[in-house]
Amino acid sequence: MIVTLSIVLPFIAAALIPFIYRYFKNIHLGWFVLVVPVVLFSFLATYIPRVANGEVFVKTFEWIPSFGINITTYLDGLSMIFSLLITGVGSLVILYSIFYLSTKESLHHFYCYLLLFMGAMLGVVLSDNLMVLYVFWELTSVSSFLLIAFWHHRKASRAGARKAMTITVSGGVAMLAGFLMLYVASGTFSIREIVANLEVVQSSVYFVPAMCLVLLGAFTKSAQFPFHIWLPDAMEAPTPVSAYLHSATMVKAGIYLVARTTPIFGGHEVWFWAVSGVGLLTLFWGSFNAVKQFDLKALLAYSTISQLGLIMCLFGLGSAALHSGYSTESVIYTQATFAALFHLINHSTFKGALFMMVGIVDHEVGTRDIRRLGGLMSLMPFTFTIAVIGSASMAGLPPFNGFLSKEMFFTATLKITELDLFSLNSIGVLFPIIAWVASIFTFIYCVIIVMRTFFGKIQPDRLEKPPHEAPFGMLISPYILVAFVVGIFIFPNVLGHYILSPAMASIYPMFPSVEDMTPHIAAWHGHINPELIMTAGVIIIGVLLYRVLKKWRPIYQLIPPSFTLNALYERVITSGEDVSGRVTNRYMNGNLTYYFVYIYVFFVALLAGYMIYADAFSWDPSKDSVIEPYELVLVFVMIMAAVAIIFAKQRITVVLLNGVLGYSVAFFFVVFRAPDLALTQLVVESVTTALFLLSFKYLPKLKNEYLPKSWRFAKVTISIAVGATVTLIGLAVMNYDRFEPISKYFEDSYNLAGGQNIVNTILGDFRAFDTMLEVVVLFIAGLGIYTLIKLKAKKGDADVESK
Amino acid sequence: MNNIIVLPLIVPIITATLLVFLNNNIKLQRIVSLITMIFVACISVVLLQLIQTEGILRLDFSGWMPPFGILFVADSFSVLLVLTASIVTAVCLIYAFSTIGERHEKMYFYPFVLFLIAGVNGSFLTGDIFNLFVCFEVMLLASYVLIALGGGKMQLRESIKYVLINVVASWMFLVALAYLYGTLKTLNMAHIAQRVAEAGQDPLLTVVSLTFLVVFGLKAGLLLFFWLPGSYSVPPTAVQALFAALLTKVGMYALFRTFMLMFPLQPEITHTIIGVMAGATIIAGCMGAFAGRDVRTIATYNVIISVGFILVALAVGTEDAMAGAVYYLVHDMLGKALLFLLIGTMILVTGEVVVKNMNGLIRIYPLFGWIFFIMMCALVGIPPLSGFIGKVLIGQGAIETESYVLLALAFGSSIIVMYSLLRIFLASFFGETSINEEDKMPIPRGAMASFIILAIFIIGLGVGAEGLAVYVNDAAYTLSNPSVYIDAILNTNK
Amino acid sequence: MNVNQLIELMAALLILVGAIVSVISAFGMIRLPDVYTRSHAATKSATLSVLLCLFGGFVYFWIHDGYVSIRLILGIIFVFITAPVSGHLVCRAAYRSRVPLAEGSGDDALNEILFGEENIQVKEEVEATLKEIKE
Amino acid sequence: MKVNDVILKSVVRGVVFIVFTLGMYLFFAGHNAPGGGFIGGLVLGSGIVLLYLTYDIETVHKGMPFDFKKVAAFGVLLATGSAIASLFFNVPFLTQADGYYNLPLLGEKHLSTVTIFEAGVALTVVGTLVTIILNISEDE
Amino acid sequence: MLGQFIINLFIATLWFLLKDDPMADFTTFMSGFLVGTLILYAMHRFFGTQFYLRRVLKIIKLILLFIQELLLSSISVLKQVLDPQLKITPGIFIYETKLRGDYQVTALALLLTLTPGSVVMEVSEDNSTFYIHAMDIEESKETVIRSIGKFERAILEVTQ
Amino acid sequence: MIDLILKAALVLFMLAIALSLYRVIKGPSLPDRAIALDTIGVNLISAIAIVSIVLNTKAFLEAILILGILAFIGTIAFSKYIERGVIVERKSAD
Amino acid sequence: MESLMIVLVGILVTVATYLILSRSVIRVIVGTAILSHAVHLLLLTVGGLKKGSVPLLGQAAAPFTDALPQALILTAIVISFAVTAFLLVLAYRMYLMNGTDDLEELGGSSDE
Ligand code: NA
Ligand code: NA
Repeated sequence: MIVTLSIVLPFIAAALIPFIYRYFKNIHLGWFVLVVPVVLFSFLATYIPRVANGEVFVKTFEWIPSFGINITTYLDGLSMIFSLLITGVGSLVILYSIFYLSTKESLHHFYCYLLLFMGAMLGVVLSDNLMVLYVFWELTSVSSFLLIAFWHHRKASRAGARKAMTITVSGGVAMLAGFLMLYVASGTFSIREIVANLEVVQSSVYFVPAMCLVLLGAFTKSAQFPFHIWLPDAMEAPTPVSAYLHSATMVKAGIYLVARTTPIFGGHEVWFWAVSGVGLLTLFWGSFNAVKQFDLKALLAYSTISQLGLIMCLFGLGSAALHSGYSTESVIYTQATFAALFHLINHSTFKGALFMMVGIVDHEVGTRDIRRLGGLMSLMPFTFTIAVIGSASMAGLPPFNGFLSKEMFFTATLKITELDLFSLNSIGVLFPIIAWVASIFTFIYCVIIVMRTFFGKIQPDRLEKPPHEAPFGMLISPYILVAFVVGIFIFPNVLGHYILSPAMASIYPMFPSVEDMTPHIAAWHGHINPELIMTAGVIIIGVLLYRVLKKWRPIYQLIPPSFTLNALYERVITSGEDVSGRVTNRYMNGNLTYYFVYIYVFFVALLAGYMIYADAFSWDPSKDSVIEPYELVLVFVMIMAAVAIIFAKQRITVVLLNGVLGYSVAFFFVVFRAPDLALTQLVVESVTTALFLLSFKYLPKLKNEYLPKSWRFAKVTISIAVGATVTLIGLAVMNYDRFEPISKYFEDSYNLAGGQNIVNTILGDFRAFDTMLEVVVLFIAGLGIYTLIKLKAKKGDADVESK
Repeated sequence: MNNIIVLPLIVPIITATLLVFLNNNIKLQRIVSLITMIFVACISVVLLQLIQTEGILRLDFSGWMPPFGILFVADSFSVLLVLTASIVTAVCLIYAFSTIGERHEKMYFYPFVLFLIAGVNGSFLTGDIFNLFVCFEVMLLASYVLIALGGGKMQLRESIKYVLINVVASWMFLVALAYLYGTLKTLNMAHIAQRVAEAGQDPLLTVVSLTFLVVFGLKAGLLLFFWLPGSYSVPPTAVQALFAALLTKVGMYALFRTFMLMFPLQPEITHTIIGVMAGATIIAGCMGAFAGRDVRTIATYNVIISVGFILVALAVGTEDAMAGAVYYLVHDMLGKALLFLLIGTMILVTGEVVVKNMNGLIRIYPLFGWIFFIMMCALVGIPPLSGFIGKVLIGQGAIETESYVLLALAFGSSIIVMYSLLRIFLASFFGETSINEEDKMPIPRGAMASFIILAIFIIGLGVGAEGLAVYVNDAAYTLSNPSVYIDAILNTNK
Repeated sequence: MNVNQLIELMAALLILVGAIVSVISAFGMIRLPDVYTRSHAATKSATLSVLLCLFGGFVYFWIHDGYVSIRLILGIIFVFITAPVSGHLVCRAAYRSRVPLAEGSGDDALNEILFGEENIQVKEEVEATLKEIKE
Repeated sequence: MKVNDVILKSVVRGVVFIVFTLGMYLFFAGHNAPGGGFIGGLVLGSGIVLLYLTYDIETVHKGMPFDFKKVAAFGVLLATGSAIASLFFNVPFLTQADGYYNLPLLGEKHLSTVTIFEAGVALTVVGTLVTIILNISEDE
Repeated sequence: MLGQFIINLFIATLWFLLKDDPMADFTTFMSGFLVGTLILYAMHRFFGTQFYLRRVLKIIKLILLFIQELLLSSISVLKQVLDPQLKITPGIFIYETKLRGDYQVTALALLLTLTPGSVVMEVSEDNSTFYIHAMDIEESKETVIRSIGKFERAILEVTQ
Repeated sequence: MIDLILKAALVLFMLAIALSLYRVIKGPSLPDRAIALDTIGVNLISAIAIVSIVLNTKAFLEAILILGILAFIGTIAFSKYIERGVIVERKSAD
Repeated sequence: MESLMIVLVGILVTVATYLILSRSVIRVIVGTAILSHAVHLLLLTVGGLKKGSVPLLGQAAAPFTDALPQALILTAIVISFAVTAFLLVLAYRMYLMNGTDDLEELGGSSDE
């Protein structure tokens, strides 16, 4: 219940924002907002011990029970990590934002979106029902969109927002499809229930497709290669947002999803390769690209991508443990997962700090371009400290928490090569190699952050403002984070025991012993192990490469700008738009004749096509009534008249010939015993002809229609095809006499309806409703004609609405 | 005997006719027409309740037993659509009050709208295939007039195309009816279903059903949507919204009835063809929406996309998909009406139609902008708004039948929907403002009211989806079990 | 063959005569040189044929069924009265729309009275119109 | 020389009564013989059109000062009204009542609400037909 | 006179129609006609003219004249049509009539139109002059002018 | 016998219609076409009368009268169209 | 006769389709008019031709020809008349406003 409230609280707060904003103009809105995450964090923190004891908190509220969609909140170890991150980092970010954003900004929008996001994010991690999870998932995309576009007067903000929304929502849609497959396979939307009945899901045809689709959702959200391209553009958002959404929380929703669904999919080869492979690739690609960035925030964005790849990769490696079920051997591989969770937290701390640092720099000097920065160390010593600690941790140096998790990462990559599974013993060696290379790049860009910003010469003329240290308030949050960076290094096992272990239990619910899966974290293992050597190598080679950065930087130019993923994305979009536009304009050219051609071609292709395919044609003239000679002559007259219409050059001839046809039809009504029809047809035909004549006063004369030969041929072909189709089906229909007509009933019309004219009793009684509506049709037409003529637009009569 | 069933058709007709005598009293016309629509909506609610307690209701006109007479049949599916149509119409009327202008109002605007809705409601309710044709014609005639109302140059140009295509479509309908009567010798839909079942839907009957597919495909904009973009962009906004909400829905309704009730026995042929058509429709709609630069173009192609989307459900044909289709139909009527009202208002206040020529509207019209945003999210299917549950259920159906291509197209289309609407939102609502606060043209109150009402419905339908679930499930059950319908018509003696 | 049958046969023959007259007059419609002469064929012979036919029918029903059809009588009267009016109207219209008399026609007493003053001025116009009508 | 329509006018003056009578006849005959509201209405409408053709709008309007679109609307009301009357008698919509009534002067007559319905149909047809033709003719 | 006859005719028709009896036949109509005649006779003084039946004979005579002309003219047209030579000289000529009343002029015009080889094309505004198209102007002009006097007399007899 | 005669007559009437159709198609002038159409109408009257006899029904006798009326109205309309371009005049000419 | 009628219907439809594919609105409208003739004949034919007498109880003896298609055609005739009338007026109003009745010239998307 209270867990549920923690989802609802941010939404309620968001709803109250406008009122608070209106009545407390003098106080920074952030102070009110800050209450929410702080309260939630403290409250969640009280649950830590119980969750650590393996308790879970479940509560269900019915939403759409008819379709199995209920709001089930579920707090376990995994949710706990994320909830704490969301509320904890959330508190710090809001605190930071109070100093970062001036009251001139439309804060009520900002905090409203931020609270929406917070609620949505909590919803994602606390929901058990896949559909509800999806609801909140999309809501995070939407609120992220709004936050990125916060300064929507800037074109780049809008573009970034659009890209982020497009990619993440696309992924979300794929994920939805995956969830639905899980539902169809398992019959439930509840993750717990699915996990409880794994065999059903795993044996269904939907298993692998569902897995891939869910991963698509996770990868897009967590900015995994090649979907990462939205994240650098999302840096257009205010820095607190970048720190919060695009580094600490939202992008980790994908990670959460992978962790959450590991019990379902983990252990499958596809899952292993997809998650760890994509993670590894992302790790490398992000770090490699971070080095070339000039904008500090862009650098951090690529760094985030890289780090997310690292975590993802670890989850992939950890899933191998599930392949063969629980055993002492398989437990070893769970350590990768443990490392993932550990790094997840570490990353939030140092990356949050770094983002805030960049925000401070940006805020105080007005630029984030490292080519314009430099020498700020003496002017901004506190900020410098943050940068050094954060970067060092990110680079994987002791005595910071990043060192610990990075070591564990190396361990995991090395371990995995020993596994005799998924052909890992051959190509598995790529894992440690790529991980190591990526770490070198990571090291380099960490050095860049510190050196280029704080060392070297200061260039005051290239800065927007004279640099000075940030106000105290802005430093609080990063310092708290930095404290964690250091604190976790010192007391990693507290975290391991209370936070990480319970989460391990959630990821490996079928593994009985949590203790086995909780390794002892230590900075020094008492001997020099390969991981340590790798780290040393990273530092040495990193420093070397940084020194000669200018020499090898041109390799980034080797990939022409038009070949980057971003360019590819843009090109797909623009050429997609271009092609779509051209295709659409080509066939939707406004020319009615073309439309008719499409319709007729479809008509013929479908009906004649199926007639032939199904061999439905049959013809039996033996049951036909006799043909009298005069009927034959009349048929001949009609055909002549009809054909003559085509060649008629004067409109009056056309109309008169149509009249001939109409009169002939009337005569057929006579011959075929339909007196009422004959009467009506005669009058209607005459009136129609009269109407033609009347309107000819306003219509132009017929022109000779020049037609190219091919077009004329096409017209003739289509016309004959349509006529032939109608005839073919008609003949077959005539030969179909399985049923008695219902009209026998009407032959008792005198007794039933008191009339001797059967047709008239049908019209006036049996089917009087048709007649009534037909009268209405006639009336509408009459009134419509009156309106068209009498109430027409006058020249210069400007319409309110027309443009 | 349930005379109440005929009220959604007859009341609008009678009030429309009466309004012809009151042409100069515009205020009275407004009030009467609005009250009529509210009344019809109330009647639909009552009917919906009645159906839950008494099962499918029918009204045999003049008391002639089916299959001989004409009858109206009210099941959850049809009445839900009637209800939504009435609500949408009422809202569009409210919008029209403040925007359409006296000149249009004196052109019998309200009577024509009422005739339109009468035709629409009749099409939903009728249980007789020929009467369906007649109801279509009532609706079409009214739409012919409404599209040309005002007689602008472009309007007339597009309306003649619209009318001509529909005349050909109506002709095809009659051809289909001729084939139908030539083979099955009956017109009552339940009786048709019964006879088709009796004959085992042999190839010729399938041909007949395909003829109907062409006809209703044309009306629904299923693949044969060529009439739609032009004709949806020229009439006054309120009319555009009505068209977008109602016209294609009637065709879709007829398709559901044709292939779920009357000719359901050759799904591997008919439903496959529908699936291909729906897929192609989605693709074409997406291309149009993707490339669109004119707000109206984007909106109309969005209509086409949703047609394909909903008919994926028909192609899939499972009970889940039916439920999804019903939800989505209701959602789409509300959502598309709102989309067109909003877009029309954008054009009204800026005088521009191209996305990039409008900027920063949200600064001047914040509420307007946010409603657009909500509408956009709803049309994309972002939960918990109205498009969500329908999308989920249709997707579920597609998965159950392993129709992955359709699933991909349907779900993929929502990305294009989002992209295209996002284009409008980002370019026109966000960005710098080009209009001064002083020069701004106020959005009429009535227009705002109509947006808010629709937005509330859209949110309500999403959040409160459970509220409709009983009816939707009933509708889906009836759709996927034709015998329920047939029994209610032919095997009971009331 | 009794008297009734004989009368019925006579009626049928009357109809046949009407049919023959009709064909001949239709043939006249093709053969005669201009619209005015053709209108003679239409207004007179065709009218005669229909009157013969209707009268035949009237007699037939009277004799065969003892049924005196007012509708047929009315029809006869109607055609009888209106046919010449039709002829008159069409000829007048033709003339006023300047459909020329056939080549080799004799006097044209109407030309001067109707078009006298305009004849010269609008001669070219007339020719244009004629062209259009004739194409 | 001005057109002298004396022949046409004189003949039409007589002929138009035949047309009207036929129209009325067809209207009433419909239930048992060919005819009915539609055809009756069409013929009556044709008769009015004949008058318009022969004379002119002003002249005819003097003789028949109706707003024909309201005539049509009235027709629709009559047709729908006769149908909706059934609602008040708790019988299915559109149920027609009929019976034999002894009327003064006319003797025993078969009267049916169908006749009211058909009258509505006929009026609509007449009204619409004339509205259409008049409006097109008057357009400029 | 014509008025009286038409009224009588309508009374008869009404009578016939009001019978609305499947057995109704010509005798019903005749009885209606008879009733009408009686009514009219009783009232003919109100019309200020003589009782119309007196004219009936003359009318019948006129009608016979009509029929005769129709037959003759048709035969002449048919002859011309079937003549392989087709030797005709069509043309338009003028005829000045003594008649003035609308109905008189109309009746004459109808008769003339039914006359062999002639169609009345125009009537002058004062109803005085007929412009007649002749199939073969040589032959028709004589025929027409010969018979026209006969027609005028017959019409006058009926209408005065 | 009678039946044969009647059917022969019907064929003849249809032939007459066919011939008139030629005039409708060929023209050359509008009045030609109008007359031809009128003739077709008149011939149809006869044809309907004959069919009524052949089918031995009185159901089509109204059609005869109606066709007569319509042919007449049609001819008036055509000739006015030809003569004045207007079928229904707003005001009387005088 | 039935087969012949169906063929006739097919020919009428062919002609109508050809006309509908014309550029001139007048031809297209005439095309639709012919379409309706064709479909009325089709409806009549599927009910069976000459299979019974005129459906008037008083005047003929059973079997009667199928009356239901006749009633349907009657409705269809009236509706098609209403539509044609409206269409004609619309066509000429359109012509007066747009200055052309050529569908090709009337092309162009609504975006202009
Ligand atoms: Na729509
Ligand atoms: Na038509």
